[in-house]
Amino acid sequence: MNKKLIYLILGVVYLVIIIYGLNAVYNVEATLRPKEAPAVKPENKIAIAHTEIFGKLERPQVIFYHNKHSEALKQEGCKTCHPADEFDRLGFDFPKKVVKKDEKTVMNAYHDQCIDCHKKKSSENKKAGPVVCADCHKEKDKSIVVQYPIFEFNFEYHDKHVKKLKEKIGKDDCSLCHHTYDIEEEDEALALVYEKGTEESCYYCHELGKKRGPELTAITRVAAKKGLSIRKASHQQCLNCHLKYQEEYLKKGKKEACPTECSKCHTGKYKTVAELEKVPRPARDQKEKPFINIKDAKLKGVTFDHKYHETASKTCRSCHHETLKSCKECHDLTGKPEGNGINVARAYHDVFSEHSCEGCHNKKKSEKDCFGCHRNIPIMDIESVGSKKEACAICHSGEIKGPLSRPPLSVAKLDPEKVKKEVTVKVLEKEFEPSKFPHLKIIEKLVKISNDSKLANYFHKDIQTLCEGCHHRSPAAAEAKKDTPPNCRNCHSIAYDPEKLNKTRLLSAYHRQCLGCHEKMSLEKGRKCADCHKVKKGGPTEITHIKNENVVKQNKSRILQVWRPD
Amino acid sequence: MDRRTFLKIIGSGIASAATGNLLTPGRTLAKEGPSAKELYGILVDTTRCIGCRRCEKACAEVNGLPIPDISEKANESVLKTMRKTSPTQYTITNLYKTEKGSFYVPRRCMHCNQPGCVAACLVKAMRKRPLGHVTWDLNCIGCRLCMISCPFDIPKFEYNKAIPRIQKCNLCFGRYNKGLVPGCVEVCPTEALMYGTRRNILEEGKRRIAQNPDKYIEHIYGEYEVGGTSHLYLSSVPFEQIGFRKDLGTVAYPEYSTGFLYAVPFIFVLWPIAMLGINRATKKSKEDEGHHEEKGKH
Amino acid sequence: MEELFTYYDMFATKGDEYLIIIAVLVLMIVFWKFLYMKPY
Amino acid sequence: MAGEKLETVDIVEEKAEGPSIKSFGNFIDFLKKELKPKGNIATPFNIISLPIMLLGYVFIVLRLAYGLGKPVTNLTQEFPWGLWIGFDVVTGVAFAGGGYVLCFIVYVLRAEKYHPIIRATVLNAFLAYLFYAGAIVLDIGRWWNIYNPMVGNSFGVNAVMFLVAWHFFLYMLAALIEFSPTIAEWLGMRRVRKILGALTLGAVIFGITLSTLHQSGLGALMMMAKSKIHPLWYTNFIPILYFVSSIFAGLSLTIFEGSISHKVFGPQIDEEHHKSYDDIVVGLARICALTMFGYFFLKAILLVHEHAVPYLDSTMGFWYLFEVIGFVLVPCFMFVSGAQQKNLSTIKFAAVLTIVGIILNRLNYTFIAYNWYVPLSERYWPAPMELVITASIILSEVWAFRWMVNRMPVLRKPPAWAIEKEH
Repeated sequence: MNKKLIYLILGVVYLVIIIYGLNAVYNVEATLRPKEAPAVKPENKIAIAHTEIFGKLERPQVIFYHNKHSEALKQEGCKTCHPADEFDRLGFDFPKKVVKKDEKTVMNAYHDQCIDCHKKKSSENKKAGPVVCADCHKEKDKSIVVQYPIFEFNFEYHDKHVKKLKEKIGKDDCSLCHHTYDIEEEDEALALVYEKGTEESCYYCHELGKKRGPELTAITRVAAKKGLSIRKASHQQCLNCHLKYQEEYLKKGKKEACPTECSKCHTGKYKTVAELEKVPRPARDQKEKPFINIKDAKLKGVTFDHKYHETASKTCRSCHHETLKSCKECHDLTGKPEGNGINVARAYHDVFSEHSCEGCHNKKKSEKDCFGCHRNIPIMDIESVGSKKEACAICHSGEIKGPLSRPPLSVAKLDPEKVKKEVTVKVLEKEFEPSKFPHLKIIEKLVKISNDSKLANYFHKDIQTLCEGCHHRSPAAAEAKKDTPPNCRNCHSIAYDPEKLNKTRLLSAYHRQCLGCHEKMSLEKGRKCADCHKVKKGGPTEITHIKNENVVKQNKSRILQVWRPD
Repeated sequence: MDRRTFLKIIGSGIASAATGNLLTPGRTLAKEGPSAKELYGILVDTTRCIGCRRCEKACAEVNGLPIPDISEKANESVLKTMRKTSPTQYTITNLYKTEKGSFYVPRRCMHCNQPGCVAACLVKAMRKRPLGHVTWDLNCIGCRLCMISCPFDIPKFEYNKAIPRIQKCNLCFGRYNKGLVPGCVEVCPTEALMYGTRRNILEEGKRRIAQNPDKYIEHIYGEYEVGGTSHLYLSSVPFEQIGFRKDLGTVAYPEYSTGFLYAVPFIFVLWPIAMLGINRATKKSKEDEGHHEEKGKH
Repeated sequence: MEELFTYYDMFATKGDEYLIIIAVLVLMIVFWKFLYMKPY
Repeated sequence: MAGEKLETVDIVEEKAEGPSIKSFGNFIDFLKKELKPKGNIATPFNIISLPIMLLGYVFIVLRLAYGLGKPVTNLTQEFPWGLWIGFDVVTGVAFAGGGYVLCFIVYVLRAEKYHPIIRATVLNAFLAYLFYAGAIVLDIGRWWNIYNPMVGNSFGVNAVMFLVAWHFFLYMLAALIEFSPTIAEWLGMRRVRKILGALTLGAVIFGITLSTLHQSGLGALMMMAKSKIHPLWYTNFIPILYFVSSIFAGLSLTIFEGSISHKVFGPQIDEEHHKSYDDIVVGLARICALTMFGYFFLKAILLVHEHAVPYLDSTMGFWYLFEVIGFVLVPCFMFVSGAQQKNLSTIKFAAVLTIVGIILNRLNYTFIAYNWYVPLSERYWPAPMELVITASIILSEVWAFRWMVNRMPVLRKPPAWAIEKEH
């Protein structure tokens, strides 16, 4: 009897599991999707995780509220938490002292310094922070990501600082921030020196991760030994100064003058080149228009408008990638070790480098105004065979020029016979009215764009250059009629040939040329069918002619459509 | 093009081999071999498709299916939803928004080189035609194993018909017999769809990748997937972002059922022998043999 | 470039399988004995 | 149930000497007589089953008129196969496995002990094929073409399905021949009985071979769904798993069915069979236990072999473990303990568990672990009509089974003349 009962219970249990299981299994898809971590905006919080030391964390990371602490410890000042060196300059790391970077020591260092202080406060029965694990290591903070946007000390800031400091101390003294490290000097205390005209970006020496040339590496190695990463160095440099003046100002009862809070500098807002164009660039007695002429180089020299390019870029580093020396000091005709074996030709012409002329110009060419045409034009690369060699002469003129700019192009001189005002395209005329192609208007637009940009204006030497944007692949040299570029139809056949797939047929040649350009130039007009095609009244509704008979028979036949068509 | 030339091109590799000889001697070798029976296919360049859905309309016309409305207004609303091919749509275009911009992806039967559906069909209603078209026939019994066996879920069944059919793209087999390219290719305004021998379209695809390495990812979907397909896809984002499965592997699907199919003859031969043997062996002794023999037949 | 080929040993699991087999054989003896044990 | 008893009693007397069929005419009369229900009709079983069956037939008509889709079935483009294939065909055939296993034991291994239940089991297998596998006619969309693979409206010899179809067909014949002596005895055709009897062994061996192939063949159908079946279930050895599982599935059903028919048709069964019955069941239980033991470890090995172990820690993983442990390992040990202490109720319960497990396993392959990644809205779940039709098919089979058992010497001793022959 009770055996029956057992079976009954067992059966019920199985039944329950089956139902529950089926339910779970049918909803499994919901669990397949991963959940993304909540991104919080860092208002002066600091996430303490040190995964580089601990790897996978046993307890959740700690979210540290810096403001609270700095408020609470106003009187005691920063030194209570941060170490200070012999010149009484604060090093902004925490905990004060970490003998060696292994899990145990780092953990203890943190725990000691935090908890001791908290304990002390509470013993002095002041408002004190937590002392229990879970109060700092909060489960809810587990997946929070606190990331400060990098701060960009652009020319505007630089200019401000120069002016402000000048009126403070009467003369401009770059040594307040800038310094170089004398690698020969034995005594480290004296090694840090300042000499006029050697001011450079902090990054050169303090960006530890980056690979450097021989002489800089020696210096960066020292910086690395002191753990002066760009992050630490700049915090030390800026904050020490800021805090000093901060105190003064506050004594004077002014509102705060210079930022000391994380979120004041790390705003995540960046100025564009255009916005910074007016700002004067730091003068370091650089030439305005140097004439670059390499000794016994094959090509003629190039006049380089350094002043213009200064305003065209955000930092010096975007060209002077290693030091503020001129290119040829490291890159010569054959390439020498300090130039990392890169010869001067490549230094200027490497299309894939951010620091070379070509590289930067190519980036410009792929901006929306230019890319419409330039998407089809092979990049001007000395390695590439495709590029037109006569283009070299545009830069390599060999004469020391005055203002580097051409007279603006104009459509005035164009012969209206040769250059049609409007072209009507008749492919697809069965379905649509022939579409009107505003040929001249387009040229005018292109001319305008070309004239507005200094770069374009300089390189597009005549209006024919612009024609090649659409009338591409026309071998100018071999053409009988020079100034009449070929029609599309001359190369692109109407028929579709499955044997020659790289030959675009006319229909798609038109669409890809027009649409491609309009898309790349992100023009709103001319992206929709109706912008070019007007549907023909009474035109055929069918766009194909021949059918697959037997399939049609299957699909259309009466008896197969029995009772319930979908 | 006119019919004769096209037939010439298709009919025998000789024509193409000749041109191959003249233009690029390097290609002669490649041209040899079974070029007379060479698979045809379509190269789909997802970076070129502009989502005009003309291929869908053409397909519907060519195969006598309900004609879709491809006016711009209709397209906007239609392309919002992710669609699958259906009994009334052999080809559909979907819009995928990725971090490299949004891409239109036309999908239809991939026409595998070794189709699972063909291997699965017990009446050869699904057939792989000599030049690659995978077509369906009326002697189908509707077991729907082809749908199970298709890695791309392409064959669609008309559940709501008393006399249903399997519906799928047939690479315009009828038009091909007339020497024409598939309807979708004929009307494609940007040559996002390109029809040709599989070798040629593969070459073309590789050419494009080689010439604009920053535009395309270095992978042609369908070159090796499920043993190679006649539809090849180019993309500028990883294929899983535009609705393709990357876990299908490169083994032709029929391969998976070989294990069983090869075993059948052996079992048929060995089992009976073994049975008879055992049956003999388990006989008791001589005298009461007959008795057992009889008893065995109850 | 998109996906790099990585080598993996197709028969990596064989070792474990053999271990299981051994376990099976051992267990089978026990099982057999158990199966034909006299009812207690 | 009382009705059945009444019914059977008078048959026993009447059947002592077989009917004498001289001409076709009186064969018809005989058939007419036999077709008439005997004894009480208004048994509870009939009262419940009849309406369900009739409803089912109505729905079948609907399906033929309106096609497979809604409202009749919930099949979609994602789930081409549902309950009808998954349960009726695949599972039904697995349950029919008892037929060939027992034939192997009795006719090939000559384990005479199991002789008394062989006829019932073979009949059961035969009807299972006839009805469950017959249900495929409903499921395939273009059913009027069903004969195509047979008549050679192009033979798809490359297809697994082709083999399965033919094996179904042939195995039905084989099973019919195996069973035919009983029919002959029923009709009292002595000579025919002798001839058919001579055919038995051949039919048995042929049948076993066929069963081996299509039991595994049903698994092989799923081989090309590699990308759709969850990696825990998909292996390259699905056919083997199907074959092995069909053994204990069939035997479990035999045990289950036996336990019922012993209640229902009690009076038909003679004393010695009654005595030997417990022993038989225990023997079957042992066989089940052994095969399940093997099956379980096959699963374990394949799990490792297919690098599927990591998947275990997931919803599907738990479902898988539940299937493998809850419905293979547990019943396996129940069989063992049942066999040890000759405890039939344990064995029967284990048999039921096994049956449920097999159903789950087969449904996993057809629609639970198949396309497991699609959202709930697109998942397949049997429609009420599907369920009713399935139920009516099963019930029809039971009716047919009962009808034949009541009239033919399936459980009861063969007529005297049939036995006399042998000595």
